[in-house]
Amino acid sequence: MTGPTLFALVAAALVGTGLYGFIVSPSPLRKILAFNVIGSGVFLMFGVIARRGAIAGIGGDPVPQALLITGIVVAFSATALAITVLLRLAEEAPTTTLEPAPPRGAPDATRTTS
Amino acid sequence: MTALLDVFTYVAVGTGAFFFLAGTVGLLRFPDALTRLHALTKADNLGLGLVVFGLLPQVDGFANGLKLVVIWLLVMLSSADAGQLIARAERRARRRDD
Amino acid sequence: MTTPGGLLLPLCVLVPFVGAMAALAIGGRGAQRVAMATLAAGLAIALWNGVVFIGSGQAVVYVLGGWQPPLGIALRADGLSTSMLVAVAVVITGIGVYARADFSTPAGSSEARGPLVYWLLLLAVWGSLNLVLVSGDLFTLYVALELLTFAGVPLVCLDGKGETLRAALRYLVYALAGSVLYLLGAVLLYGLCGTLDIPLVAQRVHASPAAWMAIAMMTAGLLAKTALFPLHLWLPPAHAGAPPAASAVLSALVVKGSFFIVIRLWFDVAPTLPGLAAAQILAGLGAAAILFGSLVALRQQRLKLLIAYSTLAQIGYLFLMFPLAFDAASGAFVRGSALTAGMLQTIAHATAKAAMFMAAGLLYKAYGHDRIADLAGALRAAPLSVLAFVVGGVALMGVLPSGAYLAKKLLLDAAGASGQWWWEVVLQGGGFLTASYVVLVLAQVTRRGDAAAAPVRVPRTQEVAALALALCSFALALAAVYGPVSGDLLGNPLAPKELISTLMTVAVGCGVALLFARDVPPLIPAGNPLRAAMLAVGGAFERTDAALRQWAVAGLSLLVLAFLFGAAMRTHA
Amino acid sequence: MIELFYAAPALLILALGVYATFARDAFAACAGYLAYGLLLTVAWVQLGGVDVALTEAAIGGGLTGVLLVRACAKLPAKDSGLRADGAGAPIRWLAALAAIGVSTALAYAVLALPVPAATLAPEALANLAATGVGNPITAVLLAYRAMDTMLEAIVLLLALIGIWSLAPDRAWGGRPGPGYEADPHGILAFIARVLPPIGLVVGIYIFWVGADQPGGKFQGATIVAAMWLLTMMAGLTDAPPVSRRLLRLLLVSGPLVFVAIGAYGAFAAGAFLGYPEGLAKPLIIVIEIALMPSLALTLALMLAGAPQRSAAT
Repeated sequence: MTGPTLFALVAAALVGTGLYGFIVSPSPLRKILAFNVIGSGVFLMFGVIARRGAIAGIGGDPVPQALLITGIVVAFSATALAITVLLRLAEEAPTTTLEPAPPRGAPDATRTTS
Repeated sequence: MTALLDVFTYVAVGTGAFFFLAGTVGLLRFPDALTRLHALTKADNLGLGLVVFGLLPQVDGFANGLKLVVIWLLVMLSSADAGQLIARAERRARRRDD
Repeated sequence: MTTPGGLLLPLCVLVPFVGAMAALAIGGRGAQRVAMATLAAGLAIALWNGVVFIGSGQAVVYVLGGWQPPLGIALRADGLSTSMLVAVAVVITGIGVYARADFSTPAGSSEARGPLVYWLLLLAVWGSLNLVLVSGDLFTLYVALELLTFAGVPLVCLDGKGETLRAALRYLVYALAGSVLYLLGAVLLYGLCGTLDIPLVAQRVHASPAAWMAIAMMTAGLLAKTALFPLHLWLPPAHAGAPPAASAVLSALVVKGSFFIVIRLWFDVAPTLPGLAAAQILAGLGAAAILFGSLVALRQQRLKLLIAYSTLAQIGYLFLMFPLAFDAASGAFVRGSALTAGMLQTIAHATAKAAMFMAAGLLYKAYGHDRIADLAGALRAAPLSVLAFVVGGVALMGVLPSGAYLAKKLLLDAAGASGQWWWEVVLQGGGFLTASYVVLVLAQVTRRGDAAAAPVRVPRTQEVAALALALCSFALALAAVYGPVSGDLLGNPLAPKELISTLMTVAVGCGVALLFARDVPPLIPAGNPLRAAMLAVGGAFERTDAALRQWAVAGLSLLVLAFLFGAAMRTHA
Repeated sequence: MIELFYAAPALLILALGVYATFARDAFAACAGYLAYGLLLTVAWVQLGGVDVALTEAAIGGGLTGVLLVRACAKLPAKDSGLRADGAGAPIRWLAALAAIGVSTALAYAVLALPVPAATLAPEALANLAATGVGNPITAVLLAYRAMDTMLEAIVLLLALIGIWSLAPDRAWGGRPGPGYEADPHGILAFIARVLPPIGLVVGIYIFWVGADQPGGKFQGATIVAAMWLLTMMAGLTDAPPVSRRLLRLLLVSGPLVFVAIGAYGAFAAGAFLGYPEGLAKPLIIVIEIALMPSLALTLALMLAGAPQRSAAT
């Protein structure tokens, strides 16, 4: 197995790992962290694709490498915004859960007679 | 001459790597924050110093060699400071616990 | 490759952004003035672009920096983009006029947070949407998607309260998963095709695991951002909690950005890959969205939540066109009357939904609340606001010659022609369900009011702005008839056949509202077994909706959908 | 031997990624993520992307890691754990199944990509002379796909506006962040005095060589931003109030100069974002010099957070 192939497998595994964490972890902070793991898996995949496109003289296809730089910066912006919203939420509300409020609990019939 | 320099590089980098290993083992095995810190900063300073020292003969050009040394100095500076800060936080935490 | 008038494309993207930056630098009251000037300039550019497109009849193209794709990036505006550019400009301008009263810097302070941020974000949403519309490159589209999210999320929590912050965070984090899946797809397509330029990818892409995976992931990610059922966990609280001038932007426009990219993907990037089965899944989700969105809307106490659930249902409506646009002979999605109908519906919903949220905001302002049950007398107190709401609602029902009416006709024809009768049922049923919640609100606001709860007067310009946007939905029908749609479709609305159809839609809507709505006036006694059963059914829908909006369930649904699309494509090939 | 050099970081990255996702303790997870980011840097070097490695170290691992760790410290423990009221067992199993499915499909799809690989590297190199720069990645970022870079600068600015928009109304116009106080003779203050001059030189160096060698404005700007943040945390400087006109002008000046030079291209070179012949390199350098302070300010202020204190304090 060559190096880039190994990194491709690792990237695929990271995407899966991050997705699992993103779905099941209840804390928003851990979801944001998991998003970063998915993101870095995707970036790594792009890096492998850039490496596959290497020609004599350069280590990889410069187009994906340049896009990776943009991608990393965009992912950082997303994380910064998300973390700031999270910190503000923690200040303003008793919990930071992202679960929906339960539907109105009372039995249907009693409400409509009023 | 080059062969001799290569041997020197192997020995120095190998020794540096050993210090890193020792430092990592210390980090994992030592009982509390202060002793772990001790292990870690030793690995940083000494291990990295030896690696840099060993690599110097392999570098082409004075400027690149200088960069390596500067990197070592910067890492020493930052690890010493980080070590201090962590140790202070630890001491404060211990005082609170008492 | 650059066509005449191409320079308008970078202009329509950058003018809003430059306006936003200038507004930030100037700050305070000056920011609002800059925003107003930018709105005027942007509207002019969009209209000019429309004129150029109609004049040449060809897609407008601009090659940035002179670097031809695949190495460089080109901006393109075809008929779809051009019509959306104009629609977005009109809706943004309408919202901008409306928002002046709500977001002006208060006297006595040089700058206030809410107003400044609102104007900056409004312009940013506009620039991002224009970028989505004209971008000809899959990675630039990714940046556009992220820009749109970053501009949209802070609009949700402008009031800074705990619950809206929660809604904003839920929206942001879920949307981020959507964009990362989109990016994954783009990465795979680059690996496959060695380019990200849409026409070149379309030439080079072929049925292969990477292509299936890419299209499946990108579609699922975009659906999460569009909030198609069952990926809608974030939409109701976010759209209902934002200030009305922000809800209007979010509900009318922001969700359309990702929807538009789905169209690009399925019609332009890889028209032969998805196949009919995947389109049926998409439309099936749309049908479920209509059912869930409408029935849960009927159970809401608050007007803004009702409208938010209506958005959920209307988003479902947009996806019904996919199986109808599939050409069995070529095995591809083709641009035809079904796609035209989809775009008409998109634009009609944009204008109508903006108007409905704006009207709801005015009612909130007049009464200090938006509890539907306590809005009695609103018709007399704020007639123009109520009119704007109802006109918007009627436009969505598709009964009178509005954009949605034409769209429905075209889709019904396409469904009939391709023998997919079940979509005819859904299309008609969708109209009934839309009628039901419009009628429900109408019934409440026309009741005689309580004199004690005298509402506050609302600014006339705001009412006019809302009404004007609602009426745009009808103007759209005229525009479409002079444009891409055959004029025969626009019958006399008072002809007996049309009148009967209109009356039937309203009548069935009334029936649905009476049976399913939770807080209607007690026309049917609660003891009535049919009513009790329907209430129970409605309750079951509401609970299912709540269960599907659990984070883990919605996250799982995202992946399951991606798998379904992938599997459908695999079988198609 | 070569294989081992690939395999060791690759497997460590995977292990740390799993650790950062699953660790019980949120702080441990965030710390794991920091190490993960650093190791990814090694991966980028091995994949031939030194520019990406620098970005990863500075932004992907560095700044993101700082954000996560600090959020951990600020959030109450109950909000950051892994298993509080998490999904039920069936959902977890299904999620695991789906995640494994995605990974498998993805691995399969990537390994089935065509050989020889599709690449734009020959085109990128062939046109390099016309741009005047020596680093093909800089050519992509500032010539071939300059629009993406312009939009990226706008993304950062927009994210900063979003962050500022979260300020409580009373704090609008005020200074971001909590306002740090540290012992003026302490070790933090010491390093905050010693390091910034060096960091500034390094940041500007990395920025300057970017035209022809690995490096560039984002990486350089991050280092400069980090130095400023260091002095803030040591209480030596304070974040400026967001109402300050000069600050806002500096923030928008970089992107606006970029747009202006792009517009100049529309007249002088026949295309928006085009460069007249022979002027490509100087104009690229002007853009980069204009962007650098804007980016450094934006990045630092994004970390500083929403305004929390009135301008007076």
